[in-house]
Formats: sequence, C-alpha cells, structure tokens
Amino acid sequence: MQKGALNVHRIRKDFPILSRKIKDKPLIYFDNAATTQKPMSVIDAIRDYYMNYNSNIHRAVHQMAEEATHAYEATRQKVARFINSHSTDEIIFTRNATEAINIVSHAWGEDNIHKDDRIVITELEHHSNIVPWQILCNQTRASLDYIEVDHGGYLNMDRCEKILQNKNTKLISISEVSNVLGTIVPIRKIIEMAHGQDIPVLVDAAQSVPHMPVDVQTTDCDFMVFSAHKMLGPTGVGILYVKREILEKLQPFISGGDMIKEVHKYETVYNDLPYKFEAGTPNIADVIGFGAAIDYLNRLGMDKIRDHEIELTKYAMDAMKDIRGMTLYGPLDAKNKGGVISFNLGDIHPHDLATILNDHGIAIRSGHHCAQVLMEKFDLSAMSRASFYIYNTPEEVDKFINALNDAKRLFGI
Amino acid sequence: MQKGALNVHRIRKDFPILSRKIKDKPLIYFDNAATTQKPMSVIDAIRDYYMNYNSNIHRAVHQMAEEATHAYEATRQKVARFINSHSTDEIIFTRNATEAINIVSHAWGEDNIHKDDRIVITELEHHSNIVPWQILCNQTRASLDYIEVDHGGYLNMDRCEKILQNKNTKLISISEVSNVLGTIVPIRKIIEMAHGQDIPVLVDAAQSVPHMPVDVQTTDCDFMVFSAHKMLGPTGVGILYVKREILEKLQPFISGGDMIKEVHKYETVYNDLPYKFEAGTPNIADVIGFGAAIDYLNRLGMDKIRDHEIELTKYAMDAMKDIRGMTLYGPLDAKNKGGVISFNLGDIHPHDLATILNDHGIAIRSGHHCAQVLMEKFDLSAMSRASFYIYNTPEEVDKFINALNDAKRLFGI
Amino acid sequence: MSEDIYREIILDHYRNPRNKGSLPNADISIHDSNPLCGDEIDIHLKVEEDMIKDIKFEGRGCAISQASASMLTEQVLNKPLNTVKDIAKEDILENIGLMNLGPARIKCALLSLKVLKLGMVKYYADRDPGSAKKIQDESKLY
Amino acid sequence: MSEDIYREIILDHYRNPRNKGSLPNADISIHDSNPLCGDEIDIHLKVEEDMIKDIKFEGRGCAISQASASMLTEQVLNKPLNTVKDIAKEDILENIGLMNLGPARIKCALLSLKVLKLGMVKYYADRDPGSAKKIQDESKLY
Ligand SMILES: Cc1ncc(COP(=O)(O)O)c(C=O)c1O
Ligand SMILES: Cc1ncc(COP(=O)(O)O)c(C=O)c1O
Repeated sequence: MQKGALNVHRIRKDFPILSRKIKDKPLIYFDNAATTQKPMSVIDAIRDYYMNYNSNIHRAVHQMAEEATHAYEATRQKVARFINSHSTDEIIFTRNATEAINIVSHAWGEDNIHKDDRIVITELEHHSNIVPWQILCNQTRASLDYIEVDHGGYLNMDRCEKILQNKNTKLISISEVSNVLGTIVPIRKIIEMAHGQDIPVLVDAAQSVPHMPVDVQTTDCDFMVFSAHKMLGPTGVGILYVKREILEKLQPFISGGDMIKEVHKYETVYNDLPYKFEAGTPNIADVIGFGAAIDYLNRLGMDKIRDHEIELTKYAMDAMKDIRGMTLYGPLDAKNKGGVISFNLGDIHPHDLATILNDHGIAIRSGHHCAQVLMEKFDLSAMSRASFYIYNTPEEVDKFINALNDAKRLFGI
Repeated sequence: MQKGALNVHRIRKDFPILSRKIKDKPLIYFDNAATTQKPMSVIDAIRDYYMNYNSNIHRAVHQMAEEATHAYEATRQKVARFINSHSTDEIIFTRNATEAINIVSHAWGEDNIHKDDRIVITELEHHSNIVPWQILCNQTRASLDYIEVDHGGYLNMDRCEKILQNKNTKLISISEVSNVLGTIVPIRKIIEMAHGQDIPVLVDAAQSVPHMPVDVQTTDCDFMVFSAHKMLGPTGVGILYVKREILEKLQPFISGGDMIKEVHKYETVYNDLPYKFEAGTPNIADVIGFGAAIDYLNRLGMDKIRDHEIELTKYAMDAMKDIRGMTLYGPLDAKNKGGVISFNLGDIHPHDLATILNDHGIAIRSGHHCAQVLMEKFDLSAMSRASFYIYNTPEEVDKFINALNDAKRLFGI
Repeated sequence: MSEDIYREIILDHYRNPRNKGSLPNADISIHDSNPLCGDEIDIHLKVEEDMIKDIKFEGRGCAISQASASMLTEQVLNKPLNTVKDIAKEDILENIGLMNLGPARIKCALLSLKVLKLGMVKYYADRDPGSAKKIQDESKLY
Repeated sequence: MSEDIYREIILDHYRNPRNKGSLPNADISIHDSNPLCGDEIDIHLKVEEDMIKDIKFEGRGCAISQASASMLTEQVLNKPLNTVKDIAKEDILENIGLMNLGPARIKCALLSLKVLKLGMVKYYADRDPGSAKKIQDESKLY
C-alpha cells in the first residue's frame, strides 16, 4: 500500500475513459455519485472471464465451471472482508442496491410488518429507499414516518429519538451518506438507539461504502445494501448484507434454479445460505469484475480515498462560494459530507446548466437525483450536482468553475 | 446474410475461448444449454462501453449519458424485433429468465391467482418454472397441476386438453424446449387451446429463442421469458415479454429509482411502460453487449442455426446409439428436439463420466439439470447431457464418442 | 453549442412566459411530468365549438421546456382543437429553433406538446368515448 | 487424471458398497443432499454407551460419493461416536486416495462425512440441548 496521499496522476492512467474528449475537450467526469468509471483491471477481469473460462457455475464438474465458481465465490469473500462481515454466508449478490432493498421490503417486510406498525426513513432518502416502503406500508396498512432534515442538511436527532421510542416502530431504513446533500448520517448512534428498542436498522450504504471505510460489525447494522457500479465495479451487481440471525429466518424472494437443494412435484427444500437467495444463473462475469474493483480500492486504501475527497470537496466549495448567485445545499464543512456538492446558480435551471457544462466537456448531474422528497423539502424541482472520486483533480475543479462563469455570461446574470 | 449452411469454421474464429486447452487438449464445449460462449463482438461491445461511454442512463443530460441511454434502448428494439413483439414497451430487462418468471408469479400471480385456482405446468420444467409456482400456490392456496411426459419425452396432449377444460385453470406455464430431453413442445397448439378457455400462457423460451426462430405474435403467448447468456450474450440479462394489455394492468414488482415519475412522501406515480418494471440502475453494459449478440445471431440467421443443430444432433445420436450400454432419453428424431442429448452409459454415474470427459477436454453437464421432477419421473437422480451450438462440429462429436468409449474402458464395462 | 441554444428568444420566453397561469373553469386540465428530469407541465384549455378559446400553462422546468410551452400556447390559441393532432415533433423544434438537441433535451422541448395532445385526446374521449382510440392513434406522440 | 481417480478400490466400493441398507430401530437417521449435483446420502446409526454399534447408509450418487460413504462407515463402526467430530476433510481424501480432486468433486467425497457429523450433532442435541452448540462448533464441517 502507498504511503501518503493518493497518487491521482498514476490512478488516472488506469482509467481509459479519462482520455476521451467531449466536444473536443478532455472529459471531466463529475457524475460519480450516479456511477463511477472503471479501471482497466476491472474491464480486463470481465474480458478474461469471457475469453478464457466462461461457464455456468455451481452445478457442473468440468474444469471451466470449477474455475468460474471459484472466481465468483472469491468475490463473495472479498466483499465480506471489505465490509468486515462475520461470514460469506451473509453476503447476497443482487442486481443493484435497489433490488437489495426490495428483497428486505418483500421477504423480511411481509413477514415482520403488520397493520399499525411504523417504518421510519428520512427525508434524505433516495427513491430506492422510499418507494419499496410505501408499497409495503400500503400492503400491510403500516405507516411510513420521516425523520426530518433541517435546511443545513442535517437530520433532526431529537425527532429521531422520539420516533424510536414509539413502540410501533419496527424498522429504520436510512442512508449513511446522502446522494444529494452529501450529509454523513450518524448511523452508529442511530443504530445504538434503535437496538435499545429492539428495532432493526437497514443502512443504505450506496454512497458510503465506495468512499470511506465501512465496518458492519462496528456499526452493528442489521441489513446493508450497496451497488458495485458506484465503486469501480460493473453494472448489474449489488450487495445485500444481512446479519446471520435474521438471514436464517428469512424466506427466499426470487425462486428457481440454484437456490434449491431438492425439488419435488409439490414441495421444495431450499439451499443453504447464501445461495437460497440467489436464483437462476447469476451475473457471473460482473461479480468477478467486482472482485477486481475491490482489489483496486484495497490497494489504494479507503482512508486515503476519503481524505482525497474531503480535500477536493473543500477546494471546490471554497471556489464556488465566491461565485455570485451561487446557492450550495447541504453541510458546508467538507468533513461532514461525502464528495458531493449540490447547488443552483441564479435562475439557470440545472438541465440548462448541465447542457452548458457539457459543452466544456464536464459531466455533472442535474435534476431531482431520485430524491424528490428532499426536493420538495427545499421547494425545488431540481439541483445541479458535482460528485468526485479518486481520479478527480483540483485542475478539473478550476475548469468547472470557469464553466460556471461561462453559464452566467450566457444567461446574462 | 450467408447463403447455405453455417460456416462453422469461420464462426469458430469469432470465439476466442475455443482456442483454449483443457488438460492439454483443445476445449470441446458441449455445455451450451447451461450457457453459451461469447463472440468477440459481444466481449468488445462491453469493453467499448466501459472504455468510452460508461455512464448512468435515462436521467442525465451530459453526452455520455445520452450515448449510453441510446445504446441501452437500442437493444430493447433489437429484442423486440428478434421475437417480433408489437412494441418495445413490451420488453422488460431482468437479470435472467428465472427473475422474469418471478416477476410474473409475484406481480401478476398475486393479483390474479386465488384459492382453489389451478396453475398448470409440465413434468419437463426447469426448477425456475416450478418453484415460483409452488410458492405462489402455497401463498394463495391454489393448486399446481402437471401435464405428464411419456417415456419417449413427449407431453401427454390428451391430459393437456382435459386440464385446460377445468374451469379453475388460470395459467399455463410451459417450456418451449426441454433443457434435458430437448423435446420441442407444441406451444402454438397449447396456446390456441388455452386461449379458447381464456387461459393465459407463459412460455419459458430459455432453450428455444437461442436456437430457432421465435415469433410472439404468431404463437400469441401472453408472457415469454429467456436469458441472454444462453444466446451468446453476457450473464446478468434476461428478458420478460408481456403482452401489452396484460402489462398495462400489472403492478410493479421491484420498486425504487428510475421506475417512477413522481415520488411524494406518501405516494408515488409510476413511470410509463416498460420502465415501471426496471428499478434502480440497470445492467447497462451487459444489455448493450446483448445487443451485439442479437446482431451476431441475425447475421447468421436463426433458420440456419436450427438446421445446423438438427444435423449435428442427428450425427451424434446415430453414433451414440451404437455404443453398448448407452441409454438416450427424449425424442430420438433430431427434428423433434433441440440440440440437447441426455444419456446414461452403463452404471457410470454422470458426474464420474463428466470428470472422465473433462480429461479429454470435453465439457458436458451432469446431474439433475435443474429438473428433478423429470428425474423422478425417470426414476433417476442424474443424467449426462451434451448440448450444441453454432460453433460445434462433427469432428468434436467424434472425439466425444471416443471419450465415451474410454470411460467404458476405465469402468470395465 | 450552448451559444446556439440559449439565444435571446429562448431566455425571453423562459423569463417572461406567455399564457402562464391558472384557468378557472377550464374544460380540460392535464398534467404530466418528464420522469427523466422531473420537469412538470399543466395545461388548461377552454374550448368552444372545437376552437381553443383560451389556454394557460403552469409548470416548472428548464429554459427549453418552459420556453417551448410558452411558444406552443401562443401557436395554438384560437386554433381548432383537432389541429393539435397534426403538430409534429419537428414543428416544435423548428419553432423554438433547436433542431440539434440531444435526445435527453428533446424530451424537455416536447413535454408541453405531449401534455397538450393528452388533453385533446381526453377532451374528445370524455365527449365521445367511441372516438378516443381513433384520435389517439392519429395523434401519435412523437 | 481419470486413471488415478477410478482405481479398482473405488469401483469396488461403488459396486459392492459395505454397510449399505436400512437400519430398523436406528437411534439417529439423517439425510442430506449435495445441491450442486443432487447426490443424496442417508446415514442410520445405532449407538450404545457412546459407541457406534451399527451403521448403515443409503443413497445414490457418483462412484466417489458412494465409495467414500462405504469406506467411512467401515472406518467408524465400533468407534466412539464423539470421535466423529475429529475426522477432517483430509482424512477422508487420504482414505479414498483422492488428494487432488477439484472443488466440485470434493463435495461428492465429503457428503457422507457431512451427514455423519450432522447426525452426531443431532444425537447429542436430542439428549443434551445445552451441549449442542459446543459440539457443533467443535465438529466444524470442512
Ligand atoms: C428451460 C429453462 N428455463 C429456465 C432456465 C433458467 O435460466 P436462468 O438460469 O438464466 O434464469 C433455464 C436455464 O438453465 C432453462 O434451461
Ligand atoms: C443513496 C442511494 N441509495 C440507493 C441508490 C440506488 O442504487 P442503484 O441504482 O444502483 O440500485 C443510489 C444510487 O443512485 C443512491 O445514491
């Protein structure tokens, strides 16, 4: 492992897409909260699988099947170690974080949530951590409760405490880092409070696991979800972590081949953990590719990634604050947030701003960021968002600031 | 498009894995019913996406997001054309065929199946087309009924007719081609009979769409499912086709980002078809890769692929019949079956046979082939299976026959 | 390039939209949003003997969606309702002078047309359910 | 290579399994299957004063799983039940002379050991629920 800070210059060479030009300008990719770019080692791992040992897994005895099974299961071990789970049995591969939440809302929710129960989320949540609970509440006639966010982007912890004391509260599902405001939520404290009332907690770690060290044993969460594509991995792979004692009681969700031990005409014996939750041919190539992504992150070190993002975020926010007409949303101290900056500039609509920035080769996201509840809170329909990762540099931030000034000129503000 | 038969020699050059050696012998890949190999164009399409325009789709206005969205949606069009569906709105991307069936068993089943209703499948089915219905029947107290298979591998059509006349029958779910016996099921006739009684039909086309021309408008099926990885495409992509009039009434299954139009605190407006059924970041790279697979198949022509498989299957079965101690299962006329041959050789257990063949560089599958109900029918726990695709040759079959004779020698039979 | 897109006229319609507001006693009110970006448009119509006698829009979104809604309302005011079905995607893009929009931004430009067409179909369907299918087919949405 | 795997002794145990059959009045009967390939093993035990007084297995599967079950029953017959917990994966592979099996085939070789260990845990758990956890931990399955 490297000493000191990230060697961003060297890192950039591992990402072939960074030599791409957009509108004749070098690509500046600031849409990392949506999905990150992939290093060559990940792209090559997928290619290597298809070129050399592509095979269905688990069920065959020929050599390529064994190699593929081995590589697939090796990723499960890497994931378990990466988040420090007790055992690989607790790691379930899904399509994405969204599907992972749905497994909980369906398989766990339908058994454990009843009429008049309450499910608690926050106003910060991504749609993927809202809609499944709305549907579950609808089906079971439970109710959905929100922990409020103040205008600085922080959760109202008094309200949180009160909600947790309500004896009908049966689940808390909460983001560790907001994909819009960047707010880092004190999940450890919330989990401690929740467990005091025997309330299980799901952590939506889609924006934390890629960017900072995460340890499921320390935080003691009951469920955790995240997506490979937001942490250098391929699209099509998500992770559901479930604490073993809960997992053992969980009914399967998707059923079919591979998740069974014995199928008879009218009954079925399910497979052992975690296979019971992975039905049909899995996304073998991409799970293997995800293994290479974890290796890459481990080589850099999650602490250093976090430091790099704090620095870059601070640098960008300092410059943005100086632009007249700029509104920044969320915590203003980079230490309290992930590498995500949401903002608006005068009356320029975020989509228009994104179009103008695109002409400068800069990819940012604009819109509701799948967080319309939060948008309603701010009485907005859209924000612009720049989000950083390991390959972004202060020089890119400088160009971004220039582009913002160009947008002001075009709009005459 | 080429005239005449497949140019297998040329095709083989497109598949880099075919130059691999197993135990110092050239790989002979006869496990195509489990998953097929991938041509360079598919592997390159995935690589190209990650190297040049990797981006989340649908929701951003920057250029790479537009390119990725365009390529992703282009595959939807290719799929729609490939199976001749009315519109792209009827094509839903899933992880695999298994998940596609589960969407129907959950989202459609829970609304449409009630106590005392009957769901009809066959003894031929893959576990993925059995277990979801067992679970649904369990939940709704409906019952599951099987159309029997005779020892020649054909469905009992009299029994089929009788079951269809039962007024409690509310769904038929049936494979078009058996993954074990290869039997081609007369689905057009069954669908006609079923529609006479207003019974919808799900076709599990996992083993037909990759191997022969399929047209959802001609067969008039209500649901169809298949997997990209069994037709040159990447792992992690399946297709659910649903006839529009049914799809319009279908509740979403997996919920979250991307499948919504508006999310408010306590209610949500869902997105238009087909997006309503695709929640969270999809498997973008692999859907794009699947597009390249369809292009490849179209260039060859599905009719010619079918002809090639008939020829090779006939060639192999003729040679296998001459081996003493050989038992072949399923239809004996290659015209009535897909390119799949299941068999047993003396008292050699299929796993042992697969191990021996692996020493000859030959990959076959052994076991229950995710069809234990069928195995019970034949009073067996396992069969060996060789299954063919576009790159397989008669010379490979010859080596396979030699290897079978070697196994006999080792086991002293 | 941005210079071509954000011309005076677009910014003028964005900042000073024509026919913006509510319309009490509207004969049709219809709402839709662009799921991709969250832009929203409501269109209210007053129809007399098949003529669009008054039209107002409400909504929020980018300069392109707001300007194109503003221009569209100007274009159809005092025109026969059934001519709405003949307005094509290209007409809108030409109107606002943006023939080279990327696919994502095109949806912004066309949202108001989509809403207007939905409104027209609804209007006829309410009055003559039998004809709804036909009108819907005729007024193909881009 | 196959020549090494399918030696006389394996084929002999496959075709003439020792201790195969049912065991009326067994003290423990336990069943498991290998989900990967469908091999199934039932083991029946008669235990007296912690000694395995009789053992039978039933099952179907490949030569490796059947031969290793046959050999395992020979090995433990008339041995103390609690010694079962000390049998390791390597012991089995050495016994049957197959140290180089691939990961898929290893599961075949070890299925009978897994079933026997499950049986032992169940036996003690039935008699002394308190001790079950401890024995289970001690008898780690490969
Ligand atoms: C007939 C049939 N149906 C369904 C499946 C399940 O496909 P998947 O594992 O891709 O979901 C298979 C694959 O083995 C099959 O052969
Ligand atoms: C906080 C948060 N949760 C959940 C998700 C959903 O992730 P995916 O689309 O990969 O399922 C995202 C991604 O945008 C996110 O930022």
